[in-house]
Amino acid sequence: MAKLNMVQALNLAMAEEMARDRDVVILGEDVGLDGGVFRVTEGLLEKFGKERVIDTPLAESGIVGTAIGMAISGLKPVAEIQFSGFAFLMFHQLEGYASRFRSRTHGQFTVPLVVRMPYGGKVRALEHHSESREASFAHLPGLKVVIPSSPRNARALLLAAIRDPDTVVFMEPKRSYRAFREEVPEEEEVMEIGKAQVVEAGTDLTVISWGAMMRPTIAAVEQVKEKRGTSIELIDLLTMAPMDGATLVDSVRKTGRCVVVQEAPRSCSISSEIIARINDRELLYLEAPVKRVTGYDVVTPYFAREETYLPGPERIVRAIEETLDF
Amino acid sequence: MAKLNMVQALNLAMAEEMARDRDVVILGEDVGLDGGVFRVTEGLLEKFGKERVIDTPLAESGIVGTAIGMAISGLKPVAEIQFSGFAFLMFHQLEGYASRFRSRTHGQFTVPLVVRMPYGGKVRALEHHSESREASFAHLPGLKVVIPSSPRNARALLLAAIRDPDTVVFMEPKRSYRAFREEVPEEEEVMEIGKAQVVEAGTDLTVISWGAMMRPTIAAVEQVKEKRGTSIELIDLLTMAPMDGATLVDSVRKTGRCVVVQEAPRSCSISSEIIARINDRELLYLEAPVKRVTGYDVVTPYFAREETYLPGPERIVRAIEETLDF
Amino acid sequence: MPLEEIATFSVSRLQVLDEQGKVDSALEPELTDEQLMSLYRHMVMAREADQRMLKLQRQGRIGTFGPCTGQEASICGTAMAMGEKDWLVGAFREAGARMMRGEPFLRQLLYYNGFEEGNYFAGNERVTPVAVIVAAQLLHAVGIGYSIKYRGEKDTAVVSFVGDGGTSEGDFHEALNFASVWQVPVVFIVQNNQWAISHPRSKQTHSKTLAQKAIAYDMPGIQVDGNDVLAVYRAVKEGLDRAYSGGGPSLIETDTYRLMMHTTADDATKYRNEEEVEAAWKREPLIRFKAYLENKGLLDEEKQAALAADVKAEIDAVVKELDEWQLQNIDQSFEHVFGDKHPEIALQQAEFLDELSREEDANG
Amino acid sequence: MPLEEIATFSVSRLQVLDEQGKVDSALEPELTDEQLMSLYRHMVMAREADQRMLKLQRQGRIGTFGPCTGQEASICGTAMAMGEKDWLVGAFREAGARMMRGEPFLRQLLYYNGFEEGNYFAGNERVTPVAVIVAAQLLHAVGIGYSIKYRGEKDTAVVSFVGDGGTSEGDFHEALNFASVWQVPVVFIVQNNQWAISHPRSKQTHSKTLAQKAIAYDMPGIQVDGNDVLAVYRAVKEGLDRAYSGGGPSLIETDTYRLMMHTTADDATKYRNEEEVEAAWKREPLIRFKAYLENKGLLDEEKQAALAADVKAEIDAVVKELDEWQLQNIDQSFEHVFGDKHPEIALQQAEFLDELSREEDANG
Ligand SMILES: Cc1ncc(C[n+]2csc(CCOP(=O)(O)OP(=O)(O)O)c2C)c(N)n1
Ligand SMILES: Cc1ncc(C[n+]2csc(CCOP(=O)(O)OP(=O)(O)O)c2C)c(N)n1
Ligand SMILES: [Mg+2]
Ligand SMILES: [Mg+2]
Repeated sequence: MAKLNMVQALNLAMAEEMARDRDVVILGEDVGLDGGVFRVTEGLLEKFGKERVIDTPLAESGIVGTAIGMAISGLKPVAEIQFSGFAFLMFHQLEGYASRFRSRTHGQFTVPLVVRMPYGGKVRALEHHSESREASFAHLPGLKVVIPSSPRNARALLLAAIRDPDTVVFMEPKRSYRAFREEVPEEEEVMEIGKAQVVEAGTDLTVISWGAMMRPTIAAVEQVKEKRGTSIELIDLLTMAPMDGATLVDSVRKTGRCVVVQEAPRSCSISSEIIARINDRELLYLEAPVKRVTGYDVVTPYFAREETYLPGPERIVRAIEETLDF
Repeated sequence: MAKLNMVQALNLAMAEEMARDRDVVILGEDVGLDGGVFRVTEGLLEKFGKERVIDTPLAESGIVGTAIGMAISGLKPVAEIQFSGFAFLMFHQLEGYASRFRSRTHGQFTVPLVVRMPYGGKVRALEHHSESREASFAHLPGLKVVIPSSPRNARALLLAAIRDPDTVVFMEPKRSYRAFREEVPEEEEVMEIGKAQVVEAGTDLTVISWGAMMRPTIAAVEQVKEKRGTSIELIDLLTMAPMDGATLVDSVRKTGRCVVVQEAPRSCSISSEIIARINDRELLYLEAPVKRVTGYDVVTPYFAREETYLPGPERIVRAIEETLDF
Repeated sequence: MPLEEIATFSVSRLQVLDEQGKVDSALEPELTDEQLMSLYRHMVMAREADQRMLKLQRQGRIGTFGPCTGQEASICGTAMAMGEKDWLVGAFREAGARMMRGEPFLRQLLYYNGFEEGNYFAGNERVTPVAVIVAAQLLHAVGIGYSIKYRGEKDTAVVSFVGDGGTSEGDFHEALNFASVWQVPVVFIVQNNQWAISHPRSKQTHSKTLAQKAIAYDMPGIQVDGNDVLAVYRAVKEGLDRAYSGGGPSLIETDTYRLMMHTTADDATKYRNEEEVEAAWKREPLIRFKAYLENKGLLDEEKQAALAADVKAEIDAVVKELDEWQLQNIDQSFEHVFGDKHPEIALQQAEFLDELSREEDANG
Repeated sequence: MPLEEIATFSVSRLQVLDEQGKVDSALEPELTDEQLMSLYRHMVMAREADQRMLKLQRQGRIGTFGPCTGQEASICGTAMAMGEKDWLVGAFREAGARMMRGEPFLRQLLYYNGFEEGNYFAGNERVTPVAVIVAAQLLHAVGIGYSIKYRGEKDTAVVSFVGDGGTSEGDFHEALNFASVWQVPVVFIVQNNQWAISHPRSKQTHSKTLAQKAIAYDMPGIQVDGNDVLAVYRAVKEGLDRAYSGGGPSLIETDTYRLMMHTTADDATKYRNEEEVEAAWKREPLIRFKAYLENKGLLDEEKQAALAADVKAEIDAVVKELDEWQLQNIDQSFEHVFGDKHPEIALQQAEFLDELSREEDANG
């Protein structure tokens, strides 16, 4: 066991899988010589050569479009989009092809592709480097959307994503890249995509979050537990799509109260869908409205105004308490 | 008063506004000589000349990107994307620029742009010609998203969209283009963007829909009223974003029951957001879960399998009855 | 060096058969009589299939499609040049080439009748389905080219089609750039049929030729008379040989004409005049190839009649198959969202089937 | 016609000042002594502002930014050629040009300190903010060009910047194509600084020059020595004159070098070697322009010292302003989502302000 940060854990997953499977190749801007602008692919060029770690020209549709071609012809590409803010330049390739090849050919052609991208705010970055747009991907049928929250699950989910028979949009909370370390088992560990994880069981209230919001959420949960002795069930969503409705609904059936914490703007988001699924299946068990702590429906502000825009532990604590006291 | 179909009504709105305001220009693929593949811009080239009705090269980012440039320099472009399925080739221009110029410059630069696009299924069309992706736009802060449902509101909303100070994504239910005619007043009529319309007041249950789904929804509502004498409040959403939460919530507060009918897939959709807003504000008034009648979270099937995929009156009737009987 | 010319470029145009079918023997490709006659039959089949589909569409027996009449030389000449292991990454107006690569005509009819079943057939691992989003498929071709190079597959390349309109899309540019940077074995065929729906070639781009767009990538590019099947064959063969031998990608502009409407939903009389179309019919590719075959003594009236009857019989048989086709597995959409079915998709599938059965109960 | 050359093209390179500052008098632009000295001061200001920002960034007083050191000729030479009414649609590495078009240095510091206030200033109707999404802004430039042409505005054009990396994006292609089809008054400046973060020019595209990409659109294109401010000025002036007189768009590749890191978040030693950078420092644009001015008797040690002191004082004053800057209107994001405030945005604004005040209560 080694204590790794998320950058190292992601790097480990790719190195492992590339060593195991020669069909796995990496492509993207600055992923080779530079090791990625966040160093996630560091050292892989040296280890696996430039045929397998491909520094591409600067063109996102080019990266994902060619990766789709690689995938339908037997490779397992792991494409990097340098920041999720630039994913929209290749959105038609995901919406029109990666998500559909299987369905439109009833399985004759498939696209085992991973599209990695750092997302999210609070790193004092320039415009388009701070957004949280997982819902844009999650709304598209035929795409899997995964967001890890810690080094260990990052490694285990990235392994799963590379082995997955379909396209996985793998969004990495850049704010958590180097924020903390965690024991990552030496032996291979693969988590199932499509499942949420009950991080901590509880009976009085369910808190659901994912990605970079897990850390302030955990802090908030700890505060409330300490202060009020409440028993809180904490769920890490991990897969945005297809969403693990059962785990969420089972929890809320038990607790009757729920808070969802997300970084993204509110409208038509993952939190909307969580509430809708609870409504669809277990509305009557609710003892209080599901409370949302989210980004607002405004253009993501530049970093001088970001701190107050993003949900922090205080807001989450208040939401939990309000929901308990409802 | 003249009885117009939706194509004629949209054409009228553009002709009126172009006559009134020389800053209004139209651009897109085949919008000029051909009058648009659905004839929505028919005759405008002849009337206003090729400087104002611009047949562009085949490139969606080109169309919307240049339209943004026109808009920040004082024109009021109305861009057409031939089918909404091709909107994803210019998604970054909307996400990155049209929706943000005002916010990032605190109003110094603005983008008074309309992006028209036919959307939706059941016209026996090829792949990428049948999707309903309004949520993809509605999730993006800074964009207005409007969907008319009838000739009259199509004309009144398109006028409003062209005069709007910001970018409006204007999605036209192509299945309704020539499906029926309606009296459209000769004098100018402008509807407010951002407001839902209570089409029919009622007390027992609220039904919310929009666009092409309004017609089967109306049929279903009529059936239930006839059969059971129920008093149903029918709401036409009209603006997807920013969503008129107040009108929806006020209605559900009154009726306690609600059915949402949409053509789009379910996850992270407009229906999710409607349910979430009801949850956020008026959960306790609900006497039954909000029932969703939607497309499924699968890749839109080709037209041989489309009929059963799309919500029709029978499914809507069942949903209403189930919700009444809950 | 003040103002110095640092690079020069040129674009050439290839013609092997002139409009009368006279061959330039120095450029005449080496094709056996059987090959020539087989190529001719494919072109006739493409033409006749198109015409039958137009009828079927008018009768409501299939949906909208885009005829390829006039482009048979560009389409079939390309396929004729392809080797066994090559990939075909087409757009939506190359029916003849698809059939030459093994796609049964029935599949095409199914596709245009709204069945996903029309997108695949036994043995189509190397023929990708119709691609509607203009130019996006070119990038898939480049990615496949990368796989071929990565694996060191011998005598294998990718042929990818796009239209004159498609050259305006950003993906066209990105595809050509990636292909040339990677030096992958891809031959790009730009079918310049002079129109993108109602938009004429002259307004699609300001350049005099489409072939010269290759210069932007220092990629070999050539314009060929796209109504001359031998010229198309020759140019594509050259491109493929270059690709097989590690010489990287090529661009071929086939200068041809879309003789029919854009698709059956289109009315071309709205935007182009009859004279232009009539003049184009005089240059259509079957005339001159037929003359060439007659000159060579391979074709006469009798043989022509036999071939026509044969093609008609083949088409008749397929249309019969189409009429017998039944919609099965109505819930296929749920079966193929992912390779592994997710419980929530299964829930929705159950819901879908339940709705269906309730509808059947209500209606029956 | 069998195989016939149907078009030929060439690309030229322009240099006016050689590396020693020797001028080619036939090409020397007509600039007054005042103009020359003003241009020189702007270049020095760009360099010094950059160096100061590096310090501020290292001290945590501003955030990440991309230095333009080495590109002053390309940037300031371009701005020098612009007319009063021209638009500037930049990318993110043209600080010097922005300042020459009226953008106060303070605004730039604010921008890089995470304030939207850095994106606008009084009188910037014709200077668009920093554009981060590579190449997307080129299309805005073309649309503005359309407005100018539509309105018949005289002596007005658009100058738009992009990098060598940016030429690979689809939007670059679409912008050049639209511009040439529409023949709008736009001058595209491709700053070829040899690197796109870690990706060298040679692997960005397979073409020998970036200027030749103009051939794809039959657009005038030229490569200039991008470290020679007089060559840049001359070429841009020519492009603008062509634009003013209805001659349509042009492409100018300025062949220069990024002497510093990509941004302050980047470590360039990871991917390029010191010798290359050292060699590039020998060709940097201030050296030769200074030599030219000295030869002309416009500059000597004393004047240089005075100018340096002057520039330093200007920068010091601005940095002081920056230190005094206060965050105001924390809820601006809610004020400018739309031109007309929607009730639901107002609700969220109220919620936001409520959260804030509760936080302040809790903390204070
Ligand atoms: C990205 C995209 N935009 C628009 C369309 C609608 N459309 C279908 S075919 C076509 C014209 C294509 O012209 P061209 O590339 O010349 O091919 P051709 O139809 O002539 O074979 C258009 C605009 C599309 N399918 N995809
Ligand atoms: C669409 C997009 N993709 C990726 C990035 C990340 N990025 C910022 S600058 C840059 C390199 C740009 O290179 P070049 O165009 O040569 O400009 P330079 O930085 O050299 O001035 C990259 C990849 C971006 N900003 N936008
Ligand atoms: Mg065409
Ligand atoms: Mg560069």
